[in-house]
Amino acid sequence: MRTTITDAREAVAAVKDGDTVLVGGFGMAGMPVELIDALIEHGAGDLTIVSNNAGNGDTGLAALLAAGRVRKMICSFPRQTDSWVFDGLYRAGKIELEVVPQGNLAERMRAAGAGIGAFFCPTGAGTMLTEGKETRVIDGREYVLEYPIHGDVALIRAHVADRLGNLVYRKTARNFGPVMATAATVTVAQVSSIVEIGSLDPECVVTPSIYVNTLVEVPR
Amino acid sequence: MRTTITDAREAVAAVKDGDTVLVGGFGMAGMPVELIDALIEHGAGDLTIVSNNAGNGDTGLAALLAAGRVRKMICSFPRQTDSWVFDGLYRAGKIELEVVPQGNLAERMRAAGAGIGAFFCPTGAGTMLTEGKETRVIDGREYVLEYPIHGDVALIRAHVADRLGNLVYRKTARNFGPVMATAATVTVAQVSSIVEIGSLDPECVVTPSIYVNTLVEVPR
Amino acid sequence: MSLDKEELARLVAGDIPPGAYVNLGIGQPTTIARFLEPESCVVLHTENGMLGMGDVVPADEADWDLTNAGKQPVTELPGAAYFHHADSFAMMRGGHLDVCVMGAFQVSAAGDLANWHTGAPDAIPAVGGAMDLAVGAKEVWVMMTLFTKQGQAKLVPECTYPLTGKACVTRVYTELATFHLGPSGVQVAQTFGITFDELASRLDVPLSKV
Amino acid sequence: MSLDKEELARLVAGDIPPGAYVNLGIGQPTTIARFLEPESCVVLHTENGMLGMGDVVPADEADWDLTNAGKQPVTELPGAAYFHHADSFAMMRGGHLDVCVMGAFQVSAAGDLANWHTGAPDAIPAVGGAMDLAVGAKEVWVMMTLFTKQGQAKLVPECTYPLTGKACVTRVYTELATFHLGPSGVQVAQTFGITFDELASRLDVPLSKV
Repeated sequence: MRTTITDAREAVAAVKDGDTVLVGGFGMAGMPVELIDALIEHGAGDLTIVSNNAGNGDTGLAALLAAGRVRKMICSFPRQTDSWVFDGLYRAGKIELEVVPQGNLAERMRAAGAGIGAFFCPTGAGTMLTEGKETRVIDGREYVLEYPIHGDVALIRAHVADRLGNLVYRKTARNFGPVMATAATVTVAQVSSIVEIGSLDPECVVTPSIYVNTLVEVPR
Repeated sequence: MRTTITDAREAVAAVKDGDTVLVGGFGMAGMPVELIDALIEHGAGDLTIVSNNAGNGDTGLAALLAAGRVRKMICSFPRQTDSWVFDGLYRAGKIELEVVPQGNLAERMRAAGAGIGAFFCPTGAGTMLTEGKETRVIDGREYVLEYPIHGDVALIRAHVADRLGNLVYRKTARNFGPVMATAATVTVAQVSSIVEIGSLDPECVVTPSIYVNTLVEVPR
Repeated sequence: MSLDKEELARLVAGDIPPGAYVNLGIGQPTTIARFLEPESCVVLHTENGMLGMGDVVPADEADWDLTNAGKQPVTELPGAAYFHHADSFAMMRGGHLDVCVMGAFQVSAAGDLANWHTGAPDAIPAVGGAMDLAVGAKEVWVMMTLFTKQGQAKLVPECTYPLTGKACVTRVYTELATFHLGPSGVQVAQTFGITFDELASRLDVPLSKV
Repeated sequence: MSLDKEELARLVAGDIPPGAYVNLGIGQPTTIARFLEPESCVVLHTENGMLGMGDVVPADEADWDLTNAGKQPVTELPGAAYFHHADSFAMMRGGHLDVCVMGAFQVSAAGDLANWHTGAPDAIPAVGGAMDLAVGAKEVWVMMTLFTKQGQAKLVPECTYPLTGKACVTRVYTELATFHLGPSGVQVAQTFGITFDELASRLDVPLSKV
């Protein structure tokens, strides 16, 4: 359905208490900082956050964690030199953590967006991260059955959108954005600029408008 | 490893008797006609061909079939108004046919390229095309377990390549090319032109050079 | 009066919500595109890898790198996007299309769809993207004649032809009536030149009014 | 003389085949890039979505939309390509990378790799892309010191740290020796300032010469 163009505050109103929220970015590249700030202000809590990292410094995702809004983190790499907010909550037993290999994190969201019910993946076979999961040997190789990760809302950052909702990204800031856009019921994209329909090259659109519900322009 | 630039004849020498060959194109859009012609001349036989259709008219894939080189077709839509070559072989019992829903054809090749061992897919559940396959109900929905389709060689057509092997496509001629390129041991791409490294926009490359072994320039 | 093909296509077009992402099947459903108002901002998907597909064009204006799922030459509209087959079918299977409209041999009261194979022993099976659309789109609408040329109903208690998908059809548009399928069974939404009772007498399926 | 870090990085760089597609892990393996000859046409992959990655640049030249897997700012080389995370890890998992080089806590004689978790009960687990690389790349090379600061061997009969991947490592590069792992067991390819016998006496793993 038609993509809405609005401000960050209105855009994140789609998030409800208890939701699973997919948050784009790899470190700061592609991190939708202004959307996260709006989410903090919005006040929704008891959230499950799916993101590669678990917050850096005291802003963005770290601030959301510090505000006590997050019940569980699903991520590949929570521990960083500047992840003191997460570290503190985790050691205090105030947050749940599911560590997922980075590629499985991406592929499980891809599965959610692509209507795949589950998939056999070799990553992590025989390691403690897949303990208790169903395994199967296929053609002599061990695979682990992995399930989709759906989001209620995805908050991502892209580079340019057209008014229809088509997105292009910039360099490695692309990272999780295109996958998360497919995996959530509602996708909110923060972009540096919104251009007229017809301004983007159809050969170069990375996220087609069908995946984007809401656009928020945040000039950079 | 480094991409080779050569002619069609030398490029298809990678195909051996008994190989599985992935052939790009949806109808004529994206069909690597000159590579198929070279394959006919090359003479490899007992082939399994994976392609959306089973040949049109008397040229291209139809000519390969007519030459008796194909043991089995794996495709989604063999029957067309101009598929008389395939029709004749099939009715004469001279060719095997595996009909695969179009999306499963694409996803099974994607799985091969992406290192996925198998996946649960809802398409075709409860129909005769999935009879005998393993099924599972996940979250109340019926899924069928589908396995990857690997190719020994992929023959695809793209629009422009750089000398490193990065590819861009043109409009709906993109179709199966990018997926097949990932799913074969050797990928041969026929392109309209080959440009210097650095001439393609890195944001718009569809098939990165890592997937392309051989380039053949066929101006159109 | 029963509807002619153009009236039926116009009716379906009018029921597609503004801004919807829609896949129109090969054959008669393709003609629906002609009756979509540009201001409705409906975006057409074609499973061979495109959103924002425009009209079918004559062969002398054709760009053969730009075709629809029926391999007819088409145009590209502003705001279009191209993608490969795995991404295109991920889009379908993942439930992102609002509506798809397909033809059918049979639709059952439970919404089972049969539209890919007559079951004839000498028929060469060919399915294309029909099964992917059947499981994928949020709404699967069927556009068909209500009876075969031999007078047999195509809205049936159970499909006798091989299935394309189970319990997937939500609406059936025919020249004589439109039907909504769902938890309340088969409901007649509109009739054209036939009464509800007459319709009920000619179909072997329990009907109710919407 | 044992090798210093720079000599070791240079050694690994020299062993990478021309034209190879390579992922260099976070930390010490990243430094290998500096010793790759441009005419070797080695193409670097970074799992956050890029092929054709160039050098690490100082913060004052940084484009923070262009970083490596260690989140350091880097450059883009001619012939680069960007892709999203699912495509990037499909590329890794699907066996398309020729070589990846990673650091390690331990490598077992069977090629098991432990490099993500010390197993300490209070450690916060964080794996990133290590497990995906371990199962994905055609060749997994490890670059590490052969002994811990406490003098314990890191090439071991069985890993005691939690595994990253099983039977995946094919080569181990250390300051004292390089090893090839495979069906013939652990073979010593080169030694640096240590004899084969001395090496064998300090490791609890059966060794042979290449």
